[in-house]
Amino acid sequence: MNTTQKPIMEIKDLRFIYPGAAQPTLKGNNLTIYENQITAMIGPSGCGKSTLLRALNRIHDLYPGCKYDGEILLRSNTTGEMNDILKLRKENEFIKLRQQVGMIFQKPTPFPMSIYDNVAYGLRLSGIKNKGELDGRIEKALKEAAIWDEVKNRLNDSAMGMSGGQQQRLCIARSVALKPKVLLFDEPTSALDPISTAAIEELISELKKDVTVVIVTHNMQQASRLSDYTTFMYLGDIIEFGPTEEVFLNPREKLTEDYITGRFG
Amino acid sequence: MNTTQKPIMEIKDLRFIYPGAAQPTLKGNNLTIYENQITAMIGPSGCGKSTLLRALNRIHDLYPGCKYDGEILLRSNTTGEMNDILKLRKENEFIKLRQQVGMIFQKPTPFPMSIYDNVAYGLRLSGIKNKGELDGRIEKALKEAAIWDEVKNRLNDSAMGMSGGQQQRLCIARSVALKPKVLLFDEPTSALDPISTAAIEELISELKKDVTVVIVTHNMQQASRLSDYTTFMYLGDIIEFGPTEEVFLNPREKLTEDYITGRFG
Amino acid sequence: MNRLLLNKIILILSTLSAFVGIGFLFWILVTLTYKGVASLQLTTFTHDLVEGGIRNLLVGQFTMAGIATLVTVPLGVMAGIYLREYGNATRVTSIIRNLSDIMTSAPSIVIGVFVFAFLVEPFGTFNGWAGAASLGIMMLPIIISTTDNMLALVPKELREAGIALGGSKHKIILQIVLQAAKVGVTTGILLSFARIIGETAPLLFTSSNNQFFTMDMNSQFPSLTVSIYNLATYPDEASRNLAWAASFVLTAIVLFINLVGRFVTRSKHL
Amino acid sequence: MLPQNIEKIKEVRTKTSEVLSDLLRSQKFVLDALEQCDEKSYEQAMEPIKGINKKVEVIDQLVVTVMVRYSPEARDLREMIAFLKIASSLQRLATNEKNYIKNMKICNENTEPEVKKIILESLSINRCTIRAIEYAIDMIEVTDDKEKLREIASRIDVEASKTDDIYTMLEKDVLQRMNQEHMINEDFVNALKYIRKNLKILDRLEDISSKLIFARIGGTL
Amino acid sequence: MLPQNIEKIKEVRTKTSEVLSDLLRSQKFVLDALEQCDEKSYEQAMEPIKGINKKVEVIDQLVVTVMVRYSPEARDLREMIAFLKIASSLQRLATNEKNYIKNMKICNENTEPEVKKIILESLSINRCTIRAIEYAIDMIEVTDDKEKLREIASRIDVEASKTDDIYTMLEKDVLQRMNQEHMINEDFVNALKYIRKNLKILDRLEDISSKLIFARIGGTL
Amino acid sequence: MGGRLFKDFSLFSATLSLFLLIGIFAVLFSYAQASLHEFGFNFLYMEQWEIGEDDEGGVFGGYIPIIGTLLTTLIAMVIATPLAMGIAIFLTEIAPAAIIKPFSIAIELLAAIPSIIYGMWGLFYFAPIVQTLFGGNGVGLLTAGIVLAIMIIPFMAAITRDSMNTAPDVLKESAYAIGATKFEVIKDIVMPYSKGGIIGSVILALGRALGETMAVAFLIGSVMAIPQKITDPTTSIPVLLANNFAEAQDLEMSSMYYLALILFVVSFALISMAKVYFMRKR
Ligand SMILES: Nc1ncnc2c1ncn2[C@@H]1O[C@H](COP(=O)(O)OP(=O)(O)OP(=O)(O)O)[C@@H](O)[C@H]1O
Ligand SMILES: Nc1ncnc2c1ncn2[C@@H]1O[C@H](COP(=O)(O)OP(=O)(O)OP(=O)(O)O)[C@@H](O)[C@H]1O
Ligand SMILES: [Mg+2]
Ligand SMILES: [Mg+2]
Ligand SMILES: O=P([O-])([O-])[O-]
Repeated sequence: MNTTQKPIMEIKDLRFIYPGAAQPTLKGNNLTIYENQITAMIGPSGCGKSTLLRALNRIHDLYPGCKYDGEILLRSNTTGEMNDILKLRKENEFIKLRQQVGMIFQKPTPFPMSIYDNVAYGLRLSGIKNKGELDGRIEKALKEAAIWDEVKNRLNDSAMGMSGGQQQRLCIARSVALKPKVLLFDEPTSALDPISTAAIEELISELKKDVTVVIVTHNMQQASRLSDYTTFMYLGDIIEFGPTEEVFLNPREKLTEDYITGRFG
Repeated sequence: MNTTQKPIMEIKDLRFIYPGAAQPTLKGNNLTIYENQITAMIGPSGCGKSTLLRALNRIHDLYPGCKYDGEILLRSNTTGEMNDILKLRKENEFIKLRQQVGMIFQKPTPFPMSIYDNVAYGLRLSGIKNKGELDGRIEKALKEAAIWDEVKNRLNDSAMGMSGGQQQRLCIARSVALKPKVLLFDEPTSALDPISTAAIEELISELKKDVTVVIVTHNMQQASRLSDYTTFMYLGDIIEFGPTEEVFLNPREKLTEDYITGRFG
Repeated sequence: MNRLLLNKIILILSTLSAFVGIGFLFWILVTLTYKGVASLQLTTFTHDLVEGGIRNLLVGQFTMAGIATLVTVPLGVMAGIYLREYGNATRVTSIIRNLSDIMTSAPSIVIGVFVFAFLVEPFGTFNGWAGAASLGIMMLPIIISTTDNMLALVPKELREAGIALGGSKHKIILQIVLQAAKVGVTTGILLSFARIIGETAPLLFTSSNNQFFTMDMNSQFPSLTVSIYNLATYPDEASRNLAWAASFVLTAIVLFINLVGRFVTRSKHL
Repeated sequence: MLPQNIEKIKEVRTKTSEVLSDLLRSQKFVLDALEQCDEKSYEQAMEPIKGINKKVEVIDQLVVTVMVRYSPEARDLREMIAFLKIASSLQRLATNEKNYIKNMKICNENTEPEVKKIILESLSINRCTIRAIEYAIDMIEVTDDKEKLREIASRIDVEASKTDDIYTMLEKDVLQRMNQEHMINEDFVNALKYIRKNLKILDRLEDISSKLIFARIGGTL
Repeated sequence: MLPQNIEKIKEVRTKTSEVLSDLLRSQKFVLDALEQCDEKSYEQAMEPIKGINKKVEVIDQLVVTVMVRYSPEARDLREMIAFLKIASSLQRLATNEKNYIKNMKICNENTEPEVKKIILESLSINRCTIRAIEYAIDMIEVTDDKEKLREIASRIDVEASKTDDIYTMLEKDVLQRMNQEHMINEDFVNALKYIRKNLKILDRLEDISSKLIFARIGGTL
Repeated sequence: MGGRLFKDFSLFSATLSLFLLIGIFAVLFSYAQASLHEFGFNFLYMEQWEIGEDDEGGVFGGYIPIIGTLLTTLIAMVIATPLAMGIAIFLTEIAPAAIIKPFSIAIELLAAIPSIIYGMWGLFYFAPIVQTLFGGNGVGLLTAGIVLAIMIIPFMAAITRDSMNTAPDVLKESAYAIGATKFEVIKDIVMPYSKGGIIGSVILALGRALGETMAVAFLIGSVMAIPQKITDPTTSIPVLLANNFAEAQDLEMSSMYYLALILFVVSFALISMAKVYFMRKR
């Protein structure tokens, strides 16, 4: 962990209120996401991990009435400036944001189409129509997601017939194909068996060469072995943030330590 | 782990075939379950852990057409003899068996009735009608399941309104109330958050004073911290069985070692 | 042991009732087939009612049901989409959803009465449009609620995954959510078609019936079901036999569509 | 956290305390022996450290068990690693102690009075060692109070530097005397050398204290 | 298992190998020095062991990292614990080596020929040590082949017992000679004592080999 | 933008069904005005249905069709409910796996057969049997009730089975695991668990029976008379509408609308109730 790491996203005093909720779910969080690093979020159920993660590509805004306060800065590719994504309003701005900040969910979400089309889908949305270019990008993405060998002979089969672990890797390929800057994972392996889990973890740790990863996980071992930075959240607050080894070996806060050593609650 | 441990169940050359299946799911397993010990079963998904567990109280027989081969011996309370439970045929024999060998499932299964009635249900079935005796047994069971304090003031509320962890402990209380000799757990915490999980684990390790526990788990850490004996299964075979510490520190089989160290498949 | 005996008795009774139920099905189907096949002739399909055939009736019934379907399906599917995708569980959405559910089970005769009031009475004559309209009104809520229910089965993560890839909402609805629910929605449409094709009550005084072959929707329109009702009550054997034949054909069509729907659902993986 | 786990961790602490107590007893016997030049006491001093190797093995095994069964994290992990390291130090401590006792047998009725005097003077080092061991035992008990831990650790350091000072003075003294008498007395030199063993013991104790700080407060090993 | 984890475990092995190689170089220099009575070589021999303490700290830290981040089990856990223990042994090895070199400086141009002869004879012990270190390094490389591991371990044991025999012979020799000449030559006694340091090094190497057996084959620590 | 248009069209479609419902209610209500005005709530228990001189005015009371509707429905429910429960229990808890599938399909097909077929079958095959067993002239309350029962049984059984199937296997297994018998599991676990769904399905079937036209039209006899015996012919609201609506005039027509309104409101209420139960299922 050297010191040349560059922030790619910065969360400043972020408050978030779900529509109709009396209390804010996030209460003024500050966090820096470093480029090409894996940042894990851990914490007890309901502490707001998913809420924070889902703010990072504003997927919350699918449902009306969510209130944000504070700033979420994302570094621009072109200018290198940090722009506040909470300022976005128009649908095509959102679309651009989400192409840069992709997301993978707990349950694999293959679209009901062929394997090929699953990966092609996002590419087509982003305006790529040329068959040759599509083929190339799709092969590359599937290779990056370490699933090419398993599917190359059945690209036209339905994606629904794959195993859970394969589906999850396909979803990763689908996101990766868009060359996002940041990938958000919300408990990507909690629906998978240990062997598929290992494959996904390996894949994620490979991915960080090209993208920045933020991962929410219930599994502390997973956070500790996979991530470079770890954030511990509790009741809507970020209690501790630091290099993973520090957080797991020398947590600064008693709350973090109690959680990590299983003496919580 | 001293040498005075007495077997309470013994599985001998057990083969099991699901109705309509071409291949046996269990292919001649041998295993000894020791009294007042916790025996964990681990192994990759689909290796037959649940199948073996569910043979131990013949819950398979709810669905017609299952074929057993071999012996499953259970020590009799009265005579101390080991009787083959695969010889049972009559419904009331099954009922008696299941009262001796209880079962707790992955998802909590509170019955759609009050907390009190949930625990009373099994007791009433077993013929206890006297209100005073019921009250006493129920309080005792709820205490043993470490949930008395949380529910004593709302025994007449519906059990459906409790949290997942509480529901699971209620289910344990319900089984414990019948004073079973053996309790079978099929991934009892995989639907729970880490904090509820810790509470259930503590409870199980308390329970072993009074009952013998067999637990299937996907979580190897759980098996290693909770159990006295561990069985590793693979493709319907028991690959290794021994004291937990031995299995996790010095596994005899390479397959076991690979699985435990996450180098599997 | 008392519990065990009680257990036995109840189980036997349940089994018995199941066989009674299935017995009736057999009884109905067997008599229907027996009478129907016996009364069927080649001319039954090639002649119109006036000549002792059901050609015009089949065409009329399918025309009305077909028009109803063509109009209702887009409306119903779009309504279902609104309820599930845009409505966002607001009060209005849930009111519409509930009322539409209730409409599903509204007595068919009342719908006939309603349509009569504004499509027959004002024009002074029974007409095919009125028949199609009453069938459409019967069909609409069914399609709305199946679409709604099928869309509800699509995991919300699938939509979010689409959005997270940079799709706009209506594209995701059309290209992914509807795709995922395709089989269910199609089955729903098929089944609701099977349901209205066998309806009689709403047609009695909307389309009424016509002995002759016609495609003129502005006049009384031939209906298979209404004809069955009429024929069955005629005293002559020939009419009754034709009624049996028509019933057999109708039942065969309905059951066939149902079985197809079932088959489609089974092969769900695209 | 499962109670059995906490039990096991406590057992590791207790066993380590026990070994330190053994050393303490041994040190006290040696002190007695040297003060009274009582040869029997040397034997007594050897007694408690005989079992230490076995006990250290037990500690190692306990730590392994905790690691295998409970995959400890954070504070628990630091503690287990620290105790594994401490176990190695304890073994060294026992060896040093044994050597010291063996060597100090030179101090008996036949010992030259001058040498005896030096040895008697060196006994303040032993007293420091005894105090330091006592502190180390105390430290194992303190699991949460960081202030207190740091305070005890600094007391151990104080004892260690006191012994350094004492030794330096002793050495100067001896050299001066040898200078005055223009001769090199082998016995003097040896006595100094044996006394230095005691300094090593204090070194190890400082080591143990720093491992305990790692266990309880954190940092790097 | 994540590749980073495997990397880290390999790094622990490599670092341990490195330290052993340092010791090996040092031993070889000492051997040269003693064979040729070349004082400069002593300095050279000191060089490689200077950095060992630092390197051992790095090993410790790596093991801690693996433990924190990967919660290893079974073979991996055994290996990490073994290397933590080995790290402690390496420190001791380095100390022994240092002492040995310091003491062996007695062997220079001015050394009495008789003593020199004993020392030269003792050099077969050094050769055994060198071989044993080489074996230990080999052993670290062998991760899967249990037969080979046991074989190498037994070779280390052989070297250790050979040195014991050699030393016993040397001692008998010296005593005989002193008996014949009816005098106690301090230099002889000291030379023997210093040579014994080398035996300690072999002791430690046996220790390391048994820890590696634990890591790779299992059993108790 | 396409998105906007898409959304607006979907909103339009959704409100359409709302307007339809309101429209039906408004039409029925306004056309029933004349009768409502003339007879008010007395309509409910007036027995006469007499057309006045020269087709002018007349006295119209809904008592007979209302009673006929209620009685046929009552008979149907009394017969259908236990049988449907039995079938549902058989399908969820008793039938061996191999039978469940074909049996369920059969039951569902039975539910899909158009009502007019039941009517015809009932008229030609069932009425004679009722006549020989219970007397009367074949058509009448009892025949209509029984055939209505046969018609709603598969419907009720199918929904009840679906509700019962929502009781998770593990829940049942955990009851077996503490020594319950099959009947006890059904009674204490499955039924309470799916209580809402079962009650809902009964009410829904009730609503169906009330509004059923064709099956009853063949069998009830269509006589404007109060039945004295269970085998007597009478009429019901839907049947009266089916047979006489198109020819009715003025006040009679309005009274028919009044009847339709009553039917509509009652079934609306029943179905709403059923929905509440379905929603309370868990
Ligand atoms: N759509 C919503 N509307 C209102 N409140 C919500 C919504 N989603 C979540 N919450 C609340 O926000 C809080 C944080 O939820 P969130 O899903 O972020 O937790 P989490 O840390 O991801 O938990 P888990 O580990 O269970 O996924 C919870 O108290 C939850 O009840
Ligand atoms: N009812 C059944 N009929 C036929 N085969 C079955 C049935 N249930 C399970 N199997 C098969 O038996 C094998 C073992 O299943 P089992 O549920 O015992 O595995 P498991 O070890 O418990 O796996 P998991 O960890 O996923 O729960 C699997 O291959 C599975 O497909
Ligand atoms: Mg979450
Ligand atoms: Mg299982
Ligand atoms: O109302 P019907 O079902 O008889 O048309």
